[in-house]
Amino acid sequence: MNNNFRILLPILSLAVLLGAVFYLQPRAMSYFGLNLLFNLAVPIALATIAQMMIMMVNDIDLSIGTFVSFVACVTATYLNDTPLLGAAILAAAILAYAGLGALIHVRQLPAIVVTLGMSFVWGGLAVLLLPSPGGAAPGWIRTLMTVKPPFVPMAVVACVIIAGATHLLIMRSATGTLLRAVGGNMQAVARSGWSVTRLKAGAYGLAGLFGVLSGMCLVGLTTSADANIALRYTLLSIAGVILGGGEFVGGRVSPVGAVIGALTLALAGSFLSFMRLSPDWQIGAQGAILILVLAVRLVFSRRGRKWREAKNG
Amino acid sequence: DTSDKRIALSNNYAGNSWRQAMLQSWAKVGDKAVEDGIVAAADAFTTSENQATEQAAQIQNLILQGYDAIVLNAASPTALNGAVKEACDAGIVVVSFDGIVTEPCAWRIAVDFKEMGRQQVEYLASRLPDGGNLLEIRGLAGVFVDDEIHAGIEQGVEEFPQFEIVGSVHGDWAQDVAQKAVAGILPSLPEIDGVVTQGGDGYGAAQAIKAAGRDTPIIVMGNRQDEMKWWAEARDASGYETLSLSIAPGVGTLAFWVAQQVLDGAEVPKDLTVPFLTVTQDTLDETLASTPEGSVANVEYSLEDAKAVIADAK
Amino acid sequence: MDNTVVTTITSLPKRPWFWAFAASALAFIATLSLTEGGGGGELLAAALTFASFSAIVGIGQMFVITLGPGNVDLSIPSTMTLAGTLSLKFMHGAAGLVLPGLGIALAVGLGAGIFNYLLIRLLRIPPIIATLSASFLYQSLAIWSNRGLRVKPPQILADFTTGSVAGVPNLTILGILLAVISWIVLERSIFGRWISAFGQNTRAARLSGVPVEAVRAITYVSSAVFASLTGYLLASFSGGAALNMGTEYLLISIAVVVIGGCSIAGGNSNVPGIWGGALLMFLIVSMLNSYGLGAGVRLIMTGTIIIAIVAAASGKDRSA
Amino acid sequence: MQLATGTGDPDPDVPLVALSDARVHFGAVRALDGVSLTVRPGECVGLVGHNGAGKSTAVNVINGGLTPTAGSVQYTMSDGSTGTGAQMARAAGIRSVFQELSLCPNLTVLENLRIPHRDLSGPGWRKRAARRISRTLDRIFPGHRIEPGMTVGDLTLAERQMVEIAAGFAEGKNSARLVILDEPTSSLDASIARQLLDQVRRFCAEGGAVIFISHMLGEVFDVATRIDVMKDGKIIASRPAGEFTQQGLIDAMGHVASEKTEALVAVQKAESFGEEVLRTPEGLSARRGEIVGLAGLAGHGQAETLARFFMSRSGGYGQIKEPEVAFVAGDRTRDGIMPLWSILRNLTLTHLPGLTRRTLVDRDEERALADDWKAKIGIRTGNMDNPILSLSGGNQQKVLFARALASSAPIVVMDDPMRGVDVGTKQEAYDRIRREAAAGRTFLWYSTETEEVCRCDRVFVFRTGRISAELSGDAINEENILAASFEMQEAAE
Ligand SMILES: Nc1ncnc2c1ncn2[C@@H]1O[C@H](COP(=O)(O)OP(=O)(O)OP(=O)(O)O)[C@@H](O)[C@H]1O
Ligand SMILES: Nc1ncnc2c1ncn2[C@@H]1O[C@H](COP(=O)(O)OP(=O)(O)OP(=O)(O)O)[C@@H](O)[C@H]1O
Ligand SMILES: [Mg+2]
Ligand SMILES: [Mg+2]
Repeated sequence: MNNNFRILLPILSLAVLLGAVFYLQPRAMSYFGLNLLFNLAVPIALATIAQMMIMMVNDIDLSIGTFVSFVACVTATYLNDTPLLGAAILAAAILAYAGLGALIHVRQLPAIVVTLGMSFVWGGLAVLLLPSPGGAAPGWIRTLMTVKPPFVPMAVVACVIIAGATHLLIMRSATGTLLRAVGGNMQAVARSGWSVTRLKAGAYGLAGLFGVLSGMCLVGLTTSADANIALRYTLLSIAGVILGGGEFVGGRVSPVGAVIGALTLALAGSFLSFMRLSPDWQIGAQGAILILVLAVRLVFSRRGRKWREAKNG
Repeated sequence: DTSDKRIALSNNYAGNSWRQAMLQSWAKVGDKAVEDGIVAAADAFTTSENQATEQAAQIQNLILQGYDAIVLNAASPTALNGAVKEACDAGIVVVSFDGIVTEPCAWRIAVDFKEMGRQQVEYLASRLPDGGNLLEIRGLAGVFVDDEIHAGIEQGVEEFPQFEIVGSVHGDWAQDVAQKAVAGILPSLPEIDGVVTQGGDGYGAAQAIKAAGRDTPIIVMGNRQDEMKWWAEARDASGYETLSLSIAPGVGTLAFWVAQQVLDGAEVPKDLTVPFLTVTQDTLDETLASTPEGSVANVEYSLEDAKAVIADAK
Repeated sequence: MDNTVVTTITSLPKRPWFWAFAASALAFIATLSLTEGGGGGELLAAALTFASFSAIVGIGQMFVITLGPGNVDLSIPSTMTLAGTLSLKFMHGAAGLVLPGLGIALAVGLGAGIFNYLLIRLLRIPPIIATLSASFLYQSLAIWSNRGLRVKPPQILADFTTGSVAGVPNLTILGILLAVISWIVLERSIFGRWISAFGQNTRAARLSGVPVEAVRAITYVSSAVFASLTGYLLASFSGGAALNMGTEYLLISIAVVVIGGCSIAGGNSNVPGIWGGALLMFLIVSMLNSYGLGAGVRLIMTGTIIIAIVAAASGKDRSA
Repeated sequence: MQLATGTGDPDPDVPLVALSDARVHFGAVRALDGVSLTVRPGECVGLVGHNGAGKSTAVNVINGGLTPTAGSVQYTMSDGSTGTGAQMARAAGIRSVFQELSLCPNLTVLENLRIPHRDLSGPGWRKRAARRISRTLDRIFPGHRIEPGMTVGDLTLAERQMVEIAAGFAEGKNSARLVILDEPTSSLDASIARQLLDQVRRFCAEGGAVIFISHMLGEVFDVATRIDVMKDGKIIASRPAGEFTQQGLIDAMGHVASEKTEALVAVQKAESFGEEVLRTPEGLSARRGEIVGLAGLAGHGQAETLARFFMSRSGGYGQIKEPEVAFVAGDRTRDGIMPLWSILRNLTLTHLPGLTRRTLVDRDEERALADDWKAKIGIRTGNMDNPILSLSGGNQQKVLFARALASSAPIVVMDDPMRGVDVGTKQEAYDRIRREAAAGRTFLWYSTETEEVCRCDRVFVFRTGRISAELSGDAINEENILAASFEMQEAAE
């Protein structure tokens, strides 16, 4: 019950924002328009899912932005020039993520520090790979990202697939349940004989995997990479998870919400440019709109709280 | 006739004086053009962080809004190619300047950043024929402009082998970052004879060197008013001489006129170059007088200037 | 007597801040080994000066981070920029206005802190997003108010921020003073207990009579005030406010807190570690620059060193 | 319906688990100091002892969660083979219901079953899990209102405890053969506790075994076939339940339970109370020096009423030297404990303003206060600077008690404060409450134990979030309370 309610808010925010965008710019209400509105949200959605995997086990990842940048650099160079080597590097990066998860748990390190440190490391590797912007997207990724399915644009299809697949994986599957349990009550999981180290490594590994997908998607859209290409994703992804109804601790996350949160963030940017504000205030308006979207939630979460209070007496 | 055409400026960063001067020049020239009925709109759009992804989204939104031309200072020469291609496919004229894009369908108003780096060393060679030790202050790692200017400086050092770069730091094009980085590396460096910069970091370097109690070397400046003022004061006090060079923020207005010309049906080559703005010992007072306090030396371009630049390129 | 000295020394590595200072010392020595010991005084003075800025914002950030998961102040950079911009514009180089200028800067901090808190409290926006959103507004305000024009600070203020007493930079004295006060507040005062209780279990704190809302409000306000003070000092120190002057302090403020050994789960803070972290962040970059390493390698090494320090410092038992 | 009690017919002579001379040391603390114990099929072992005696530690050793420093633990599988270690313990069908709840509040009831029941995976696991848990819940707690799809965080404490108990008894790949219940009834009201006791008896009758830990000796006598008494890490007596008397048991545990207590319980005359000091919108009221009880079935709004009252009398924005109310939490981890702090700091938190001189905490005075209360209430620790989490559950609860009583607040709100406190300590606490009340303090006391409620001067019975009866004087008795709590349900049935 409660879970369903949690997901209603993000959906509502998105719907309101989409309505506003359509009102300001009716042209957006088309196959072409929807694709333009949402296609750059696909890599953000993937990065948000990656962040969600980490937040699911009560950690936070400050390196996802630089990691996606690093992946983008690998994709635009090695994966394009020597696909096998490129794939091996990306696989190693995922393993590195999993290893970090294990290390963080075994040595009881604060994840925020380790990932902060890793953000420098990934950033450094990216700069080494591409000191200057360049590289090229492998053709197949480019094709995949620009394919035009009938009726519904690729961006929307991709978001639905991402949301659906991760929902099945995290919310429905037995393994996903265990992963969320680590966030809810790690001790209980350990007491039942599960290896929390392995589970944490798994969650981090999944984050790495979705980070890799995000980077590849991004290059598919931009056609080339640079070392700073996705720095913003760190904050965007955290904001996306929260907008989607996730919480920092307690394993309370929602993959569908996360994807919707990412879409909302992307849409908020578009909404602003349709408003044609003075450049002085365009940056401030980004803040204002975030505040507004979250304030809309307030009305509903107030009601939600009352409802819960009434229920629990 | 372009009186019903709408032109948009897509800018990826507003967080420094250079970009602010650029936006102001744009507003000044653009508003005038709208008033005069030359174009229907000249709107400026800016994103918060210097990020290609955000700018790509912005360009896509501009496409949706149906602008006829997009003037672009790009966050990345390549990472926007996808969005730029989409714009071209939608029949929109794309003109990039300062931060140019490599997508062939777009126009480029380029500054020879490499030459800007090389000339700094050349100037130092004219001042210090015996050569000496150089400190290089770079910009933001991984950004095109930084790499280009750096390459130019390296080329200059090759050309004038009497110079050696003994230290290199990243100042991220921010005064305080440069000051901090220079202060950190100075203690381990020998005597410095010259400082080569990327613009806007000279004042910070001068401060750090002064704080370390060293003699001020020849610091190549970047046209910031505070730098030039410092330079003028040092000149009056002790005859300090140096050179200052940077790209003028007003280049955006040149791009505006180029876009207007393309929309007007004029035949414009895809690649145009503009000279960067150089301030020498002789022009210092004059430039300083015309630069608002705390801003950047600037020139704005007119339709005639644009036509001249186009004609030159043919 | 001897015994206590020995136990103090052997228990040093267990102190969370020990490793930050140890690593700073190593970086310092490594840098100087390039010049066979020359320039040590210079490097130390520079480190102390620049670490002061990071330390002051770091202290504010620490107050916030101690409140527990999800509490981070992302508006520090833009608060710095806004405070620097408005106060320098107001003073416009006039020596007589130094104190009113400081007042303006602090008022900016106060306002920003209260605004952040209201977003968190009234609109119930998670702090990370509230401060992020607010930071955009502050940045716009700064742009709107002065368009990035660099106004020179009054000479007397510039002299103060770059000056020193008996070889110790004024800024460092100020930074240490603030650190000592914060340390007393956190360790000895009732307010420190309350922050710590808030960070461990907000609900239980409330039920134990802790005025949690006041604690949270004061915490966010002090973070913003520390940021605005730093903005004022930094702008005066570097010859004017720039729109991007705070940018790098976003990561630095978080880094010095966590490197210094503040438990990120909240409820535990550690003031000396802030200075350790601040010195380290400066000295690492100086060392790697001095060795002529490129940006890529430098970033990688910085990250590795940060991780190595927490790995070394993480005795499993960190309770206060 | 058939209960899951393992396969084949259990041989009552082969012990399910055998502990021999197990020792566990935490630093200087000898939590277990040479414990030998065997549990056979069909047995229900009642494990009793004072707070910190080592009961929970023994549980953790038996279920394999803790490896003893010395001694051995051996399990016998249903096929007769033996083994050691946590994995073997699981394979042998050893299940635990822990004192500190070990559910994940973010998961649903059925998802929580997935954690201990490792065989739940693959397609259709949700359906199987839902069936498994609801079948067990129906069987043990008929009339419960728990759906498998409910999120655990939304359940009341009692409901959570029920889920956990059900998970312990539910069938699975390795069906339950020994279920360890560590204070399972501490947050259950009487009727549900009775359902649980019935289940334990049934389970043992069908060949299962149970270790039952409780401070409510009545319950232990009710179900146990054998009672083991622990004291300071040792088992000091182990006899069939019939050979103990309640008093004998208390004596064996080493507490001097005073006969005088009954006298102290004597209810004061209404006239002797002071003026009315509180009245809530729900209709709850209390006078100075009065002990007001809140009764009713668990989860009918008592805790919420208390919390609301507390919030209304204490501010989020300011605290004065003399707080109006102090709170004693029942749900320790959620509402009470500061996990990173020492015992000392946990104890003095509420009274801090009184210990503060010019905003600085007077540490000598703080220590004096803490030492004073350590002695008064008997907190079993060598050093008040030890972390709070090193205390046993009952001792943590004492610290929370002391936290509130040490303050100068004229009203003390207690949310089931005796949860997990041993008999002797309880007795002392009752005395203390009585004395404080006589000195003019007012107590609002919610308890799941009718016996405790009966000690109050006035009782409000709650049903579905409302006050259904106000009892005072002789009217306060189990019958009336039960009648008022059940009225509607009975009418409905
Ligand atoms: N953060 C940045 N990212 C990308 N390009 C930048 C950035 N900052 C400046 N540039 C580019 O560097 C060139 C020169 O601008 P510069 O940075 O020197 O001005 P500035 O230093 O920011 O001015 P000031 O320091 O006075 O605010 C321009 O091409 C500009 O677009
Ligand atoms: N992790 C630990 N670290 C240090 N001491 C511990 C730890 N766990 C338990 N102890 C100590 O071991 C002793 C036995 O604790 P245990 O929890 O087994 O008691 P208990 O009999 O279950 O008490 P209660 O009835 O209060 O739950 C106590 O003195 C306790 O303080
Ligand atoms: Mg600059
Ligand atoms: Mg126990």
